[in-house]
Amino acid sequence: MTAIKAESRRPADETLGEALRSHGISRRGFLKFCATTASLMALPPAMIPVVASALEKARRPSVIWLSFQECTGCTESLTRSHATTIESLIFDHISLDYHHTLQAASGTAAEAAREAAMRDNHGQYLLIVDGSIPLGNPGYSTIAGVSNLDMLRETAEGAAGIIAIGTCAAYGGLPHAAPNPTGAVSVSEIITDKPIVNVPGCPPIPVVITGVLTHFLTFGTLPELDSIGRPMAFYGQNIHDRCYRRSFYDRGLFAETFDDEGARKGWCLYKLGCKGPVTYNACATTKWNNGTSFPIESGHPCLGCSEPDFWDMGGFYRTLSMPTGHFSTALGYGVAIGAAAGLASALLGRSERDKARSAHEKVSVDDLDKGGSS
Amino acid sequence: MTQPSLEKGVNILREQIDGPVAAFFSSCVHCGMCAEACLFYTETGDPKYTPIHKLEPMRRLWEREFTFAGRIKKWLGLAPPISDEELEQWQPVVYDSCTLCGRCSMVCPVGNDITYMIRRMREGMAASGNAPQGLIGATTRAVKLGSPMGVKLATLEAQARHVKISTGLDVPFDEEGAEYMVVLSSMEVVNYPEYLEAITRIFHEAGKRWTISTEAFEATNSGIQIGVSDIAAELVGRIVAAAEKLQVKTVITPECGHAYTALRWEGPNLIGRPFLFKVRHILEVLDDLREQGLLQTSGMENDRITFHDPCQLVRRGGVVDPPRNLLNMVSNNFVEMEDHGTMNWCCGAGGGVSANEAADEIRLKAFKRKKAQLESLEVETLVTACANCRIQLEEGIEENEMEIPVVGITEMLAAHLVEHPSSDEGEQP
Amino acid sequence: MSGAEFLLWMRGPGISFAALFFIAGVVLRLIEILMLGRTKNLAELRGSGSTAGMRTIATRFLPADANTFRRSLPTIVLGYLFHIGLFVVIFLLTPHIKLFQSVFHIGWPGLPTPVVDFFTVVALVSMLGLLWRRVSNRLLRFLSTGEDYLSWAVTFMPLLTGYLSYHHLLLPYSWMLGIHILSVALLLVIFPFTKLMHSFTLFIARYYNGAIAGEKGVQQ
Amino acid sequence: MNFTDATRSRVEISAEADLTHNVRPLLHEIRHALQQLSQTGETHVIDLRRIPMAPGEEARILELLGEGEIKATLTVLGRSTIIETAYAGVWIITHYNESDEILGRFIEITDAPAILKSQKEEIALAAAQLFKMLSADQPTKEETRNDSDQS
Repeated sequence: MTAIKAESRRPADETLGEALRSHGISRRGFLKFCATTASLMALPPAMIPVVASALEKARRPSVIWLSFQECTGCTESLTRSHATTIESLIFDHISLDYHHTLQAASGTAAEAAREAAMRDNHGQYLLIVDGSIPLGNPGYSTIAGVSNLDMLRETAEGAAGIIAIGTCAAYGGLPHAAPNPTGAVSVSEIITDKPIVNVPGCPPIPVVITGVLTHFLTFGTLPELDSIGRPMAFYGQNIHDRCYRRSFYDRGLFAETFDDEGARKGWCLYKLGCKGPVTYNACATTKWNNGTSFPIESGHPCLGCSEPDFWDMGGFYRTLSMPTGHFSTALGYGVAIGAAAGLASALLGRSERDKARSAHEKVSVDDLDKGGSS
Repeated sequence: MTQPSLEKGVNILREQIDGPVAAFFSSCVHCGMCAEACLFYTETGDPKYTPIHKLEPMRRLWEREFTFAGRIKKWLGLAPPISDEELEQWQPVVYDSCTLCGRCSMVCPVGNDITYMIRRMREGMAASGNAPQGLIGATTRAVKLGSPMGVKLATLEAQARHVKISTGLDVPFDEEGAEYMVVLSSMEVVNYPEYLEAITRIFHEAGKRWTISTEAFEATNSGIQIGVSDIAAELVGRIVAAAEKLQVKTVITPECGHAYTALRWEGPNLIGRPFLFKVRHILEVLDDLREQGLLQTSGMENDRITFHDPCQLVRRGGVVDPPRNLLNMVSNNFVEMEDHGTMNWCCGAGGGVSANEAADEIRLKAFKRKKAQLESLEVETLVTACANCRIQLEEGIEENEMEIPVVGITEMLAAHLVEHPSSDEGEQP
Repeated sequence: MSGAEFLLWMRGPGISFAALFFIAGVVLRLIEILMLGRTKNLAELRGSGSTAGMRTIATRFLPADANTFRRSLPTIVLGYLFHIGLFVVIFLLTPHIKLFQSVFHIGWPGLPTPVVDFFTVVALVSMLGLLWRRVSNRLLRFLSTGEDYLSWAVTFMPLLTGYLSYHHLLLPYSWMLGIHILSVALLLVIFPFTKLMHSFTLFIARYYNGAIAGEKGVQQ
Repeated sequence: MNFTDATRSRVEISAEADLTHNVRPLLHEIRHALQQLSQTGETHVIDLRRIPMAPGEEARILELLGEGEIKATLTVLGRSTIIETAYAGVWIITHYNESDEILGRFIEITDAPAILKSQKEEIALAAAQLFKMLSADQPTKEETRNDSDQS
């Protein structure tokens, strides 16, 4: 676990436990809160008591949310998140000091709020970023006349940690897709000296966003990450491995088109381009829309949206094992090159042999003995 | 007169590379199964006798000069040329321990005809002066004296007189328009004259006109064994000239394996044109006579007998059924060896090995395979159809203190021949 | 470079380049061999060479006889297991079939994945057995060259990495799958210029051998 | 169970519906936990959100476990239901939010779920409050609120 302490308490701040009690939440209510929160963070139920004692002591952090080259889908995903009671308790408890889509203030006042938060909580605030950062030309995306790059650098400087929400912030996402006209890059390509948690997805599952925030709030640390900066708790498992259609894959039963018998019977979508085997996300377990379903359950192959470069994975509907690019053309060239080179080589060989045959000196019995016959 | 040279050898080796050779070298995966099929490996356990390994210098030449990657290797200095020392070093495995028996070619899982390549490899070996002395001597005698053993016409004429004395029948020489022209191996003339008497009687009974050419009675072809096509062609040419001069329909090769290969299969390719006559092995002719009812026998051998398949006749020649048909005519106790027919084990002396003193030791070692085969069968008589095999078998049997007589099929048949009264002597030898 | 980028590069330019190299090499080699030709046999033939050649292509899939089988038992048994395993894995795993389909536009049904998985293990274990024989058996050690070990390694790696990626072992799937494709690319590049080429040339070799024998009336 | 019911009508449930085979292993896990509970008294909790369910599977599990004698509703931060299944010691606890959407569902293997019991801190508080009421000798109605939730 990345050990950064979110000691963002202002002296007068109360802990989360105190806050809940002052809201008139009973002890049973607190237990319910802890159980659902642990579940939200994808922690095993055995961790509920640990969560309870941590939540009891959790302090109110300051949060700054920056949005760059993005579509607001991530924010939409979060604000449409279903578990309003619990989330609101948590979000009530954080101090969202800057979020230019959600905040009422605008213009100079908004920027002033950001600067104030940065100044007051220097070294302690949490920075959330959605959207990628254009490096091609600073003018491609600016906020209050400040380029995304400058704003990120400036705001990251005093942050305790950064959460990159959505595939754009985490890996460049759609703006980064070939040919990447804006020179879009991820947060981690610019900021290298701060702990960064990537919460990719297009958008990320809402409870995954809140789960990560809750983790930070609860334990004051960033969760354990995988090799590309994603929390193991949510991105530790492979979609394909956890897919309820996996047994069809193993039995070799595939939907070949979107309206064939296999599709109707809910067979594996591998051949339709499912990126489940290379995708790590919580979709198969957490699901979407209040746990109703997830794309594969709805009959659509996984796009792999939580993976870097998923836009460029050779096509959403192209089977994972199929080569991308100009494979068949390459084979065509191969045949042509091989035929030409083969012909040249063969003719060379034949001419050597022909030369040898025309230079053939008849061998007689007198020509056999090395040592003797002079 | 020129000297053999590496340059000449390599040049001739280059001439030998063709599609099959390239396909065979490309396909070898070094699985070692050819070794398990080669009696020189099985009887010595020495991996250097692995058939495909015997071709290493030729493989290197092919790779260097006939493959794209090999040319690059050569250009980078990674594929050194063949040296005379290397060829000299390879002489024992290419000549002494290969009888061209072709058993390896039968088992190779990728289908390599290794024997086909060794035959070709010997062309380069001989032209570079790396053929064994014994074979050079035999070849020289074949070309200069007309027989590798130095047998002259006078000897044959003497044998013909013996036949006349014992059977009252004439051995016809130089008869134009005869149906058959018989050629003989020197060994038959010197060591096994029974053969000449047997065919004289059989053809007489069958009422066939046959003849022997005084200009070309020698069937063996050392050129094939040493691997000099120029010489082989010259030797074949003598028979072709005689047969065409006498206008015979068929030339009959004797109980000799490689003579059959030389005349029947290599012959037309050596002289560069199809023959105007047919070439048949004596067993094929006898089997035809049997079918036509022109070969009648009486009585049966009761001895437990088996047949040793001469490699060049059976595996490399395609004469598989005739010996069996003929043996079953005169034997009611004919048993097959465990590996027989096209999978038979060589006697150990073919392909020029018997003419090569350097191979004497290993030749007798290789016989152990045949010895084991014979012992497991417990036969009383061993029949074969190749004088060269027969000498090796007799020598091996004697060396190993076994007591099994070796006979040729033709003489065995003649012993049971039903002879009609027109002939005065009804007595059998 | 992330696993996804690596995988994407391998699926794209990486494998395409390897395939180009492979197909060019194979065509080159086949032309080189076939253009050398075989001189017409002038002897009076006893049978059709081409019929016998085609026949031998088929018959050489089996050992010549029971004794040949017995004499080379480990080589033959391990060889069969390895080749059957390899065949099943290459041609009957659905993702692989989709790959062929993308090139040749024809597909065929695949086997259930656990079955293919089993054959992968069969192929891997028999390959280890073959390697063990190659180093421990006096004859095979004598015959073996660096090329034999190289060919072994480049054949073994795709099987191993395929197995590892299917079971999500060692590395994240994208990386492992990328490495799997890389190992295949390596195999493809090396293939035409090593004994691996036997997978194509053995048909030519068997044909020639069968034809040479068949013209003489020897059936194999 | 509103969403699982909806799922059932949307996706055709064939004979292959429990393909992920979560039903059987889960029931086994419950059986083991019950054994453990009866032998050592050790309790166990299963978070159903952490298991990838095929359509209809969760409903199937609930259906198989059935309903027992106790069914309690807790009203705090939205509704929560605490149901003992037909198998004694196996409880299903479902937390809803104020919009009656499911927040989480747990299977607890225990003699009584902790959330059902009166809480220690609040028992002490209740005693103090009751004492305060009696000493003031002025009865009020508010204090019993926390204990009146069971139905």
